[in-house]
Amino acid sequence: MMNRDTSSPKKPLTKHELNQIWYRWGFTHLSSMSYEKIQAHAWAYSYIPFARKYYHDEPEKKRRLLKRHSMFYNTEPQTGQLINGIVASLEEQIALGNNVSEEMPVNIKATLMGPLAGIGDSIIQGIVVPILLSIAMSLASGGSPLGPIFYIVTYGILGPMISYIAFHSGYRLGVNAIDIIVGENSKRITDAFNILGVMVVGALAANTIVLKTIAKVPLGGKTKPLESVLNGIFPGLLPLIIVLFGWWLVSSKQYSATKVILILTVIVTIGCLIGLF
Amino acid sequence: MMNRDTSSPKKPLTKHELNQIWYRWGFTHLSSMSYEKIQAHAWAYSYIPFARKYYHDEPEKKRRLLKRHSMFYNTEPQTGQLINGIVASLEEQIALGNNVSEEMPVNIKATLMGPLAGIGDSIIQGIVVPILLSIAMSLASGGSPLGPIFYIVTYGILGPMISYIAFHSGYRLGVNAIDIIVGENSKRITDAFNILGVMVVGALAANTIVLKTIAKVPLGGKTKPLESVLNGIFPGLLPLIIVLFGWWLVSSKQYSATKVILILTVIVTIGCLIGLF
Amino acid sequence: MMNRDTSSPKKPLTKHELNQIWYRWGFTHLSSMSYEKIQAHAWAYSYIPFARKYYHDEPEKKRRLLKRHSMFYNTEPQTGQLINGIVASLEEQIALGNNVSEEMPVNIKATLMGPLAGIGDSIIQGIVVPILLSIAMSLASGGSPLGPIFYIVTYGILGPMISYIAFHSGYRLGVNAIDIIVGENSKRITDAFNILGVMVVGALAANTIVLKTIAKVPLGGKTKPLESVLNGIFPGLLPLIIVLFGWWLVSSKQYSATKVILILTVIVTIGCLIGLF
Amino acid sequence: MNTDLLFPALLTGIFCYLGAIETPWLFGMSGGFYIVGRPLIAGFLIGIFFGDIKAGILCGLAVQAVFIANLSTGGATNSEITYAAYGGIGLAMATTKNPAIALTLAILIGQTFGLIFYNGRMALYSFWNNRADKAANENNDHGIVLNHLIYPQITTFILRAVPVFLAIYFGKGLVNWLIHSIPQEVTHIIQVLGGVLPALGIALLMSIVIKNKAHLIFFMAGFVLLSFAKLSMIAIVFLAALVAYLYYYASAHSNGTDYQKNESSQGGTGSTDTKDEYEDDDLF
Amino acid sequence: MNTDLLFPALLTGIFCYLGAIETPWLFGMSGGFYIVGRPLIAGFLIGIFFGDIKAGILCGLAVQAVFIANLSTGGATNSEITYAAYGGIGLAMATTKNPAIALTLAILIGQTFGLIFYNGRMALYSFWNNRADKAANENNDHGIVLNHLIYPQITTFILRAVPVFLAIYFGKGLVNWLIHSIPQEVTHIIQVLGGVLPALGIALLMSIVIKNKAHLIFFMAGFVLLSFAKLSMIAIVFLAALVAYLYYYASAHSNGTDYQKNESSQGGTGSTDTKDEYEDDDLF
Amino acid sequence: MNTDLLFPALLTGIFCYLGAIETPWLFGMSGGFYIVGRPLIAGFLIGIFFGDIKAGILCGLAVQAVFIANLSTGGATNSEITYAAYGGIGLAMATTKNPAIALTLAILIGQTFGLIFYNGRMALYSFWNNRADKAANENNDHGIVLNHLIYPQITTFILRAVPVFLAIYFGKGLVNWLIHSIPQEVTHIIQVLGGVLPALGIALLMSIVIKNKAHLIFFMAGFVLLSFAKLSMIAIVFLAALVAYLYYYASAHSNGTDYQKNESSQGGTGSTDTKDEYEDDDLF
Ligand SMILES: OC[C@H]1O[C@H](O)[C@@H](O)[C@@H](O)[C@@H]1O
Ligand SMILES: OC[C@H]1O[C@H](O)[C@@H](O)[C@@H](O)[C@@H]1O
Ligand SMILES: OC[C@H]1O[C@H](O)[C@@H](O)[C@@H](O)[C@@H]1O
Repeated sequence: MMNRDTSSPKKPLTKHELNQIWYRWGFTHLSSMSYEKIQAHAWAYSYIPFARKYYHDEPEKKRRLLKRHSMFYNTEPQTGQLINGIVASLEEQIALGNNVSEEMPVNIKATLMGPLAGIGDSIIQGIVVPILLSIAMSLASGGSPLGPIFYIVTYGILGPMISYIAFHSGYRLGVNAIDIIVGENSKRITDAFNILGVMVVGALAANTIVLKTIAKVPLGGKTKPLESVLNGIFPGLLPLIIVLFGWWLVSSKQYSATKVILILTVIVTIGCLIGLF
Repeated sequence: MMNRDTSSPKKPLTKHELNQIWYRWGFTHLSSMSYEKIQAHAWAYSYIPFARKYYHDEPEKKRRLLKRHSMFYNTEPQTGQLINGIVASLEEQIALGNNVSEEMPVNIKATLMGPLAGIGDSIIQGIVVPILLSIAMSLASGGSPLGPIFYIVTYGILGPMISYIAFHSGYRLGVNAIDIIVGENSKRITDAFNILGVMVVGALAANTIVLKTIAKVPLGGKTKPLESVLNGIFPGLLPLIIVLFGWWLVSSKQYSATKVILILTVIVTIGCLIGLF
Repeated sequence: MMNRDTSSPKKPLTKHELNQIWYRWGFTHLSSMSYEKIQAHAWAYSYIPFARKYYHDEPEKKRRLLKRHSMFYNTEPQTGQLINGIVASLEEQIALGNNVSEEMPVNIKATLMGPLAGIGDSIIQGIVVPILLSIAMSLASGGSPLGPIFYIVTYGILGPMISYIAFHSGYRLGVNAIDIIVGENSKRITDAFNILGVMVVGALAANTIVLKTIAKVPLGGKTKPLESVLNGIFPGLLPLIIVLFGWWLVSSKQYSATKVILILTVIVTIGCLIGLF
Repeated sequence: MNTDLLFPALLTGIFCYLGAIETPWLFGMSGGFYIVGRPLIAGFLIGIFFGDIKAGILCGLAVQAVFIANLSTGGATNSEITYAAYGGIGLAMATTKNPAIALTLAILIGQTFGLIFYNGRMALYSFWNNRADKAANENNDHGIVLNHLIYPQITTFILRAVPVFLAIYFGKGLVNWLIHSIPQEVTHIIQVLGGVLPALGIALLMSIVIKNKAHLIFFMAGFVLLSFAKLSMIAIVFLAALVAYLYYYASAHSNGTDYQKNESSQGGTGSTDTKDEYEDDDLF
Repeated sequence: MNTDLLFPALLTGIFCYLGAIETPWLFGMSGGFYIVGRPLIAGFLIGIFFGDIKAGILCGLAVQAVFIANLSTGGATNSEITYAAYGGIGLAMATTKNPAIALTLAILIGQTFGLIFYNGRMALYSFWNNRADKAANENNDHGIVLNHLIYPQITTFILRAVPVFLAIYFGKGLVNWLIHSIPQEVTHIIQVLGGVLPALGIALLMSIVIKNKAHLIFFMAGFVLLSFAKLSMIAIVFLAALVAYLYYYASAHSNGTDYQKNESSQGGTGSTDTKDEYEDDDLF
Repeated sequence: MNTDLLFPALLTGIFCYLGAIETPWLFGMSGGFYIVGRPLIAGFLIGIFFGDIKAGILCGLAVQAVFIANLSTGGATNSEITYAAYGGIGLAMATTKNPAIALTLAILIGQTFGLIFYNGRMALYSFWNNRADKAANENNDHGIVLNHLIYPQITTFILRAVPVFLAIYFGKGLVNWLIHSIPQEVTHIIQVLGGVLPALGIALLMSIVIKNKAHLIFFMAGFVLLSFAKLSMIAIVFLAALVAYLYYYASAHSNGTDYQKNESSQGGTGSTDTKDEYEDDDLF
């Protein structure tokens, strides 16, 4: 063990060690989440083997490593592995004694976690999950297990895959990845994904919200169900009105979810009582 | 009354007086329309209460006011209220003795009436009215009063609303509104509305023109109705041909409506006589 | 005949002589095609009457004309008539003694044949022919002659028409046509046609590839045909997978058509044997 | 005196005045020309007057289809839609209540009689305009009211309500006789023509909105979405809005750069953001 | 002791822990929150535990619809979806197996009890965080493992598995009594509400993705493609991708020129080509 | 001598020559390769020759589907479609008239025999080319005619009409025997293969038109509009035209500003207008 002194050339990370950093974070990113630190300690935790490899006889360096990876941190944990990849490449440089300052990983984490949380959340929670779920729900109609199985398989592959690819791309590109993430082109891609998201959310609204009126309207002597009249003009008009109203409450009025639930309950109750729904 | 001399500070227009200018024009814009003056005198008429308020003891100013608002004028009367709003703010400035020349309202009317007639006519007559009517027509099928009632209610709200919003926006923005109307961005918006209009008109063509052939074609021994063959290739091909032909007559040949009616009548007559339609 | 000496003013091409150049190429462009020369000699052949008209007593000039039009040449023969038109105008200038060098036609042929082959092949073979054929095929279903007749008539008009218009546009524009063909705007138009082509090819894939599975899946006790399950999620999923696989073989793996046929045969055979298809 | 016909004919005449472009009483064009003046609404109202709403609406439908894209720009009109609607539907309701008859009469009246009266009135109004001018010049408020509002309205009431009333009240017999002499072939031609004539209105609309021949592509897309994809007009309006927005967006960026060129070129991204917010204000 | 209920209730409690956002065992959020935590999957699993998969999935479907667009951003959540799913569906499966009951219970649990426990736990965790911090400062690897992983997980296991188990095991009677006292009108209201509540999730999604009011045009297009054109979600995703690409492309060119301005302006076409290849790398 | 078969076989052989890519008589490729050479047309014609148009067209349909995207670029071809069509359909019509047989034979012939003859002929033609070159060099018009037109056409007539005629006339027995020995499983495989093989043609088309992987988005949109939205090819062409125009427009503006940069920058709007009119000329 004596030949592993600081002057001896340290070896780069093996594929296995790299993957260890990836899956340690992949498993425990939120396992100690509080509003105060959120994903902070998952970093320290995922760098323990790394610390043992490079700094087993340099306790001060190890301490600095663990400290700088115990600071507040939060991003979307799957797409966000890109940052973990970049940081892994930087920490490796630092450990190998190359000319990279120890502030670098800290700065990069602070700079990138915001943008990646934004784009990651819109894509994962705004687009991928709702779409897969709505397909699964249509497959599950009547109680068929095909629906849940479909979702388990597809997201079970997709989620870890995104995580894996993001991490290794980050590691491969290193700091060059930053340009890609915060650069002009990235803004354009994010905007485009937003457009995609908005259209999909529109379809989702039409697909999942159900509101039918049971009122009847007099039409030339006879009465006709209002619902079929509305359907002739604009199928899904009531769900559309409801969702636009909800959006207005949430975005313009800044109402909380619980408040909106209460308001919707009141509306539905009144509507039911006066024989509208 | 003596304290209302020219030196005394005049009061700005009240909400009521402003609305008076709006609805006097809103009601009578075309009530004395000739090709010579079209909407000219509706201006003078709508400024009578204004003239009485500000110039009741300055007859020369009042005369100039009424004169400059008796000149040829024409625009789309609903969207065009934007101009009336702008001019109202200018006339108020003039009346209050602020530094606005009396040519200003005249120039603004002359500059803006053209562009606003263009965009207003395309939107109202080219998009809004045909769409509402075609929905109303589908609701009215079989003779149901729902159709006309739908149209009366929707346009009855929309028309005056456009007029009201346009007027008050104009008044609020004053001359700044001009940039918005004749500026580069406005050209782009107008162009975009045109694209919208063109697509809607295409749909309208498919929706309202009906022409079916009753000819039969021999097909492998048996005969088959030509209409069902055409439907298999291109539903609505005959209406499409007719409307493109009509468009060519109108836009390239510059034929009048009556001439086109005659030509279509001849074609239909011949087609019927030879057993085509 | 003595008055037709070199000093006498030569007459420009008549409409008939021009059309002769067009149809001589239009008929025989590939009639002696080898990989070595492809459309080379069709040029010489189409300039024989021209040579007789202008150079009947200048054998050296005639020889140079025929030689420079016997060089390797290849483009899409219908859209490519644009080049023939341009060259006809240049050769006419040369023959009339105007200031055009004899290298000009040669250079223009060499410069333009590539771009025009590219855009021409994508439009004719990639868009026009497959679309017309797929309409014809749907008309022919059940064995109706309407299908083939439809194709014969439409392409029989379209093909020669493109050829004719291209030739005469080329002749009219002369060298100015080059800017249009290789200029920036042309690149944009080509790109746009490509987009059109890609979408149409996507539809074509869905329209012509047929692959259905006969496997059954167990679903809550009973079994259900897998095909109807797939159809509920993504109609045409199997054809899509097959075509994307084929595309990957062709474009990334650079496999030959015969190789791909063999691979597909193997896949289908195995699939049939294990009861999948 | 036929009192059964008197009141319906009278009301039809009066509404032919109330639906005119120059009528002020229903908030100008908004409630007059654009609502009461539409053949569909005319059919509904005349149906009420004649006590047969359903027949009225069916006649209104037939006439409306032809005039769906009726245009009045710069004071000029391609067909006098109000005379056409109230004259044609009114006479049809007084006789056979047949929509095809209503349509034929409407076209005949709209393109001949209607246009003549329309242009005649326009000419007459120059006279009142002249007097309104003089009133303005003389500071005579009352004169303006009389010559801009009162006299012109009396003029047009006479020119609209009276002839339409007379045509229906006294024309009934003649029209009845005509209808019964029409051979079946002609009825068929009229029916086919009723389907074809909306093409004129559409063609006129096209000549207004299509400013670039390449935009025929958008026309075809709209056509195809209805005829092939069987989408309704409303759905197509929303899809067309999407296309229009993309068009707007594509042009925006060009102008964005255009603009920045005249300014100093720092802060490209920042100024794009401003643009984005700007769009909001203008479009909604 | 009711062993029939014991194991299903126990398993439901355990999976309420396994589906939590802070659970590590199934590759973090990927397998936990995003899979086991979804009500549809919860319904499937609870169905297996209670020996009635079909009823479980039907309950899962009802609850999933309301929470389709559940959001957890920045650690904050709008409703505690995991308590809601396992508590609501679990209790319903232990009693009537009625989807509407599952839904009502899920909402009640998710918005009250669930949120309180969630935020309580978040507060508690600061305590472990503090200790993990100190461990890092002291180079104490083991301390990090304990305070980042072991202790917090024991905490949350107690806070999730235990109450859900108790609620199902002992709450069955109460819930049964409640269900039978609900008047039919209320059941109807709950049913209607179940259709309306997904609007909340959608509205929250909208407030995230719609950054410019004009983009409501895209929302409407998506809505219309489903409601009028009856396209499926998958088809719409592809069409939306096309629209997004056009949007991207339109913005690309603007920036293209922007960029070239700072460079020398030769080789405009060449640099566009580079751009094109660049697009590939980024998008796929 | 079997005269019943003689004339159909002869005509099929002759049309296999007339539909070849190198045939001049029907306005070159336009009427030859692109019309007579298409399997659908071949089926129609061979149906006429054999007196059973319907069966001919059904065979033509099966073969056409596989070769819908047949390509000939730069003189090279991926399968000899004309031999395939006339050989395959001809032999099938002479025997069972079964479309699946026609398809199998067409593929076998097109990919082996056909490609060999095609490339063999291409090689032979170099000989005539050489002589045509010399003729040009010697100012020998007649030599050009002979070596560009007459001799090559005789060559190809021999290489196409003769073997196809012989194959049908004398191959009938062999093919009949083969057909009856094919086990049912193989027939099934051939049928499935017939549905799958068009994928090759499409894949080749894709490799031509898709120049940027991101453009797969447009491919998917086209696919989805047909498979999900059930639109017809024609409708999709028009919608694709709209998309292409938006793409063109978005690129236009970029270049618009590009261009203006080299000019003086006054009159931005004016020059855009010119652009617009320019578009017209180019696109139509
Ligand atoms: O064109 C502007 C305007 O002109 C006249 O006032 C009338 O024809 C209106 O219908 C039109 O809107
Ligand atoms: O917003 C980023 C990120 O914040 C927290 O970690 C959680 O709410 C995650 O679900 C979310 O993705
Ligand atoms: O590629 C250009 C051109 O090359 C050859 O002439 C043939 O393959 C044609 O089909 C093709 O159009």
